[in-house]
Amino acid sequence: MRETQVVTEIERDTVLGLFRTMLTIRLFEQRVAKEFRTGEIPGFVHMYIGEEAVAAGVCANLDDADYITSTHRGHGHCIAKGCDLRAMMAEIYGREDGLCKGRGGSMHIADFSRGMLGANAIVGGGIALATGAGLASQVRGGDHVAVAFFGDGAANQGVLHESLNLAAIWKLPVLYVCENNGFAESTPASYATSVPDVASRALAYGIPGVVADGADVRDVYSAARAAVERARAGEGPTLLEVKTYRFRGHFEGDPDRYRDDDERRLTRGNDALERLRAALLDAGVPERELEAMRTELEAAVSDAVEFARSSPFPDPADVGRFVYPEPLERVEA
Amino acid sequence: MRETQVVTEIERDTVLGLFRTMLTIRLFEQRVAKEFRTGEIPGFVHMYIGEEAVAAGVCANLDDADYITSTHRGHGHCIAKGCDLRAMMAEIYGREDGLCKGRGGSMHIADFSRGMLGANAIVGGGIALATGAGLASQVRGGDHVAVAFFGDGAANQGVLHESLNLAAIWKLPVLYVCENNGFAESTPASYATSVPDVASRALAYGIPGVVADGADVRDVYSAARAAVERARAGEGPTLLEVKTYRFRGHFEGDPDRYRDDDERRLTRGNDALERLRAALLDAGVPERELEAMRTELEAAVSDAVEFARSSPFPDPADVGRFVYPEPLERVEA
Amino acid sequence: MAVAVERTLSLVDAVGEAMRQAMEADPSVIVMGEDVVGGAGRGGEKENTMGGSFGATKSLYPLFGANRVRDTPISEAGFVGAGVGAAAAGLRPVVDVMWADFTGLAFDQIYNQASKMSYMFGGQARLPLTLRVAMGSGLSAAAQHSGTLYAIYTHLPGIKVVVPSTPYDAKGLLLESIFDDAPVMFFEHLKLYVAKGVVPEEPYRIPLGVAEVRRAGSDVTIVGIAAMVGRALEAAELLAQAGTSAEVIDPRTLSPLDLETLVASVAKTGTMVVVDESPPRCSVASEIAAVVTENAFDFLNAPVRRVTAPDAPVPFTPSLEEVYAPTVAAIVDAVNTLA
Amino acid sequence: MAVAVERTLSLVDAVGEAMRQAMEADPSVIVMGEDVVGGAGRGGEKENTMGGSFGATKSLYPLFGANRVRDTPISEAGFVGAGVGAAAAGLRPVVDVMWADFTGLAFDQIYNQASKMSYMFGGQARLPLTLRVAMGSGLSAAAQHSGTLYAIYTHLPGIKVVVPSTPYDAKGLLLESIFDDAPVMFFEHLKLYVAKGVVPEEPYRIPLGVAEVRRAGSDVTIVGIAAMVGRALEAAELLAQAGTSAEVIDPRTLSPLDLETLVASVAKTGTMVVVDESPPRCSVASEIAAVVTENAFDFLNAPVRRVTAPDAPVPFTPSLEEVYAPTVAAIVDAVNTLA
Ligand SMILES: Cc1ncc(C[n+]2csc(CCOP(=O)(O)OP(=O)(O)O)c2C)c(N)n1
Ligand SMILES: Cc1ncc(C[n+]2csc(CCOP(=O)(O)OP(=O)(O)O)c2C)c(N)n1
Ligand SMILES: [Mg+2]
Ligand SMILES: [Mg+2]
Repeated sequence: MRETQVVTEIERDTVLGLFRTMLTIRLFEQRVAKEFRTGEIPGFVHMYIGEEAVAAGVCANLDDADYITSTHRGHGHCIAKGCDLRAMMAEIYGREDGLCKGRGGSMHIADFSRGMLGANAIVGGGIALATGAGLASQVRGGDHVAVAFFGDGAANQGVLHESLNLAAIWKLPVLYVCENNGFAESTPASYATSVPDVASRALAYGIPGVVADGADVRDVYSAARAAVERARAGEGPTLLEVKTYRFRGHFEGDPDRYRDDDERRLTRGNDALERLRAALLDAGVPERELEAMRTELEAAVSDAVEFARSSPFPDPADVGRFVYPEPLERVEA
Repeated sequence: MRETQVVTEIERDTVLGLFRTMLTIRLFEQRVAKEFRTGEIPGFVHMYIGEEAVAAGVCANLDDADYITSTHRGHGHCIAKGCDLRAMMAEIYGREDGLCKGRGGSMHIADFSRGMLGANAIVGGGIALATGAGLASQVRGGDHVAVAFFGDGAANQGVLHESLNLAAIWKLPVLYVCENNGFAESTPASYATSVPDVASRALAYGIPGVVADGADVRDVYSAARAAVERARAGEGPTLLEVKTYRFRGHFEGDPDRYRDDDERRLTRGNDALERLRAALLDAGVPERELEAMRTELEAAVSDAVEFARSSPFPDPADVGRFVYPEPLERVEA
Repeated sequence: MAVAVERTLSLVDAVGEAMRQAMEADPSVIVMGEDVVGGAGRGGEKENTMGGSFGATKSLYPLFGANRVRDTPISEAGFVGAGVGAAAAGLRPVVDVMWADFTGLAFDQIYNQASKMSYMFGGQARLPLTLRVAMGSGLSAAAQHSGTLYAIYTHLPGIKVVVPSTPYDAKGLLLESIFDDAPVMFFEHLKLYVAKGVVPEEPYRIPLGVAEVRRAGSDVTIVGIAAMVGRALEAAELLAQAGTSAEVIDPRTLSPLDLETLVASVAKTGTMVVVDESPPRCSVASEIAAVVTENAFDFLNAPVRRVTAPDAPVPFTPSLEEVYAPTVAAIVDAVNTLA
Repeated sequence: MAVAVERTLSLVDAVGEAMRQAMEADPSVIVMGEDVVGGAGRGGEKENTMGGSFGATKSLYPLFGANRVRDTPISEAGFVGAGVGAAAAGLRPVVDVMWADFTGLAFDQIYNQASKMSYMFGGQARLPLTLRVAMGSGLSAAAQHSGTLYAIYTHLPGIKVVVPSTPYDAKGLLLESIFDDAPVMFFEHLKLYVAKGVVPEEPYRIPLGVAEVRRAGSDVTIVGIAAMVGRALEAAELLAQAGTSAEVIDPRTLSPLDLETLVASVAKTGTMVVVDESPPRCSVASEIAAVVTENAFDFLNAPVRRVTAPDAPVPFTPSLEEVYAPTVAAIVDAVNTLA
């Protein structure tokens, strides 16, 4: 149904764009992990390092008017959907200039102006929301799609069943992307999930179920493209499972004792970013171009950290604000 | 995997037992429908007429130490699991001698002494409960099984997905019986369910999914027997879908305008009770034996109505009783 | 002299009219839920044969069609969650969850998603979602089809809670709810569906957070919620015959709550009875008692009396159900113990 | 002279010990939930690497094995419902739902099934189910990992609600909860997990419905819930320095509630402040205010003051979270406004 693409001249820009997104995520995440250890970042952070190909490959098929919903491990989705790094970082730091004015934090970054309907700390929490965003698009008659990102653990939530059925009978323009990194906290998917491929559950709804290789962003991109095109054409939802790899613990600070060093090494061997870099070099992209990109992005991430650290904390007097939407005048003012 | 049985001498008793159960349900239900029209029965009643083969065929494979959970359309399950007709009828009438002392009514008949863990007015409400009863059996190491009865409409509740997955990974001794009568209130299964056979959803859990013909109680019986044996042997759960037929409206009083007379006629053509009667006569069972059974059961049902009507209503002073389990001494007293 | 003939409607029809007028006014309003059409996909005479459990939506499908009026599978979490997502994406969904008790299946979507979204996302989310539910005892529908649950939703910041007691209010409050940008739980009491009241034909809105004094009085304030407003009025009538002048207040919305009207009344009467057909603990009756006491302690001659259901689920049998919700006699008694 | 060395344990370990002793005492006690073992099915060193989010269950798997200590998939409705069914079938399941907020996903199973089963089935059901959840603000865990929700469960007839504030109480109350035949929601406050307290080694039980006077006083009664007990004690200390003698009461269980102890205290002090880190409306603070006022009106010199969280979800950022739960200063202020 689809083929892994090779790096040809014609798609050079696309692939470089994927690389750029993935590298941005990687650098952003590495910096967050580092800053988290300083104690300056409150709460919990869940790193997306190793899984960049999923967000990048899927979101490259979307524009601002398409919707996504995300997870507790959501920084990558935000970046791939175009959120501003400064405002993201400020949110992670709990500052007034954050995307959610510091009220949400890492697990609740949202940017409605980009169709990013929120990271979600309820496992499976974004699945029905994306279904509803797809419904909104269908009701309005546009060709915009919605994407729900969720993990292998989330795939055992009943709301997935309900949402897949609903999307199937209404042919909603929704892409359900299961990021199967093999674990839900410490619990292996092989223990908790009754079938080897979450994608095979599509059979229960009469919709396409596709497995893509998360170590190969081009595979993810192509699979997502087919599903997005299908959705835009009014042909309904797809369940896309990406086999991916969580390089770090469940959250920063997780001793990760349910895996051993060999396993972690093996996992890190499947680095989509490294592989793509090698493929780009093979295809003749000059190394200095990639290095320049890295330098530029590192600077952008540093700038984001600076921005975040210099942004004020919310005023304690405002603790009761935003419980209900404010009158539109005030919001627009 | 199984064959429809013929009525041989050796299983004559079993088949006559099935007939007896089905006829009891039919007569009980007809009488409830009739008495409901007098206004003496409070609340709502949902008739099982036409679906008797499911409860009878499944429960004939169970004993008192096995568990079932039921639905809003639960009288048939109660009778097939051995509940006392008098105490059932008294419950439906809301009387103190009812199985639940009149607190529950038609939609909440339960008899824990028979492993009947309750009719349930939450659509899909019994599914997780039966899963838990199967878990209890497994933890204790017995070979008792649990059966969840639920409708085609309930099959779209997320808890089914969660329960099938849980039962699959733990190999719980549970039989999930979907009574597909084609409608959830007015909503056709063909509209609301993304696949023609609910049983095909078993694929998503790596467990057997079986379709049985609800117009043929021997087919239901055999399919259930195989699944119950599997469960008792520790091989895990089965999803059994029975295609069945709701002869009456969703509840007594439903104008049933989403079906036309032709459809209702066709539906009633699939009467498992009539078919079994014909088969029994064909196989040489004397008609007078069947008629004697009917007479006897009619009397039992009449007796149950008498009993119910002469039972007192609960004392209003007791409105706050039974919210919490009472100390065991008092219960046993 | 021309006599203006005032049109009367039942509460269920008033609610239906509000939905129809909202859909006429704004194409982003959609309606969904189990059997809100009926016979979905069957076509012809077999379609649109339900209009919801009580017929509230029956006028909608012929006017607005399958794109905007949708029967759902029995998947409360899924379709309520889809309503939340659709609202976040700019629609104004009106979701019928049938009975308040069934919101239990969608509670995560309401509590963890809908109620928190505005706050958690720093005010950028507008969530114009309305959830309609039937509630209340009185039909022998037993424990899983009779709960009120409005106390639970009143506990949740970020949700508005509406409890109309008349057809007039139901229409005006539902229109307001649909066009409010916050999620609203709209409770329709089963026992109020049928009785008719005057309802103007044109669309109108009643602001959320404004109580209505149903009967003026000077000796005692009786607050009634939903179906209990009627019982409070009956009690007031009996009390009047015995020489006690009761003021009856219908808060109409529990969140926001019109504290001012309640305090002003108690400042006048000096005593208050709150009638709520929910179980007592952490109930709206308790909330009103607590907040009114905090704000009007010096006016109170006696503690605020709560007249509630017992601390029990709703029983099936009529002999128990009749004494479950507060009776008129219980209200009168409570007032008399204050004197 | 022999000095008895008293053993101290953290609350999380006290809870773990209670589970272990319950499992030793009764083979029908099982424990399940997400990651209560950790590394399920991995074997060897990789298994039993979690013991729940906070390590409470880590001693159980090695002792009782995979039949009685089970990691579940992320399916809160499914495994809580299975717990209800298993309890109905005679087990005593202790189900870890991680955070109170996640009970939203299982709310139907708790509300429509567990809480109503005894009543609805006329008393024949015994449902010895215990649901353990972590709750509370203070870790910047944000809106979906910080809610208290005990008010909601206190509203539900048929559920018991336990809110320990010390390791000693946590152990005794959890043992009692596990052996109670009604469903119990057992709330463990995140901020109380680590601090140690004296906990006897042998099993013991503390009856549900008996409050504890944490500090005797004569001028004002301060009621604190869970982590708020500590803040109430701190406030009492400050007040003492300023010459006000505060009595601090820890209800320990909210359902049943020990009204007698509360009323007795207020009869002595004449004023009461209730400290609750939940949003105010229909809260336990409101309930206590209402019921104490109803029963002790003549003793009260001022209205019962509720000191609660604002009417808002829990914010992420420390600058807001710090002022979310009632502060010691807010408690002192509230007491001073009563004077
Ligand atoms: C409803 C709910 N249950 C449990 C949790 C606790 N929890 C947070 S992340 C997580 C594991 C999620 O696994 P998966 O869906 O595979 O996503 P991953 O972390 O692997 O990206 C769990 C159990 C939660 N946040 N929400
Ligand atoms: C959770 C829940 N949602 C909705 C309802 C209302 N309701 C009662 S029966 C029913 C249809 C059930 O259909 P199905 O499961 O096919 O069972 P059947 O009535 O056909 O036996 C509905 C929607 C309910 N009781 N519970
Ligand atoms: Mg995972
Ligand atoms: Mg059906």
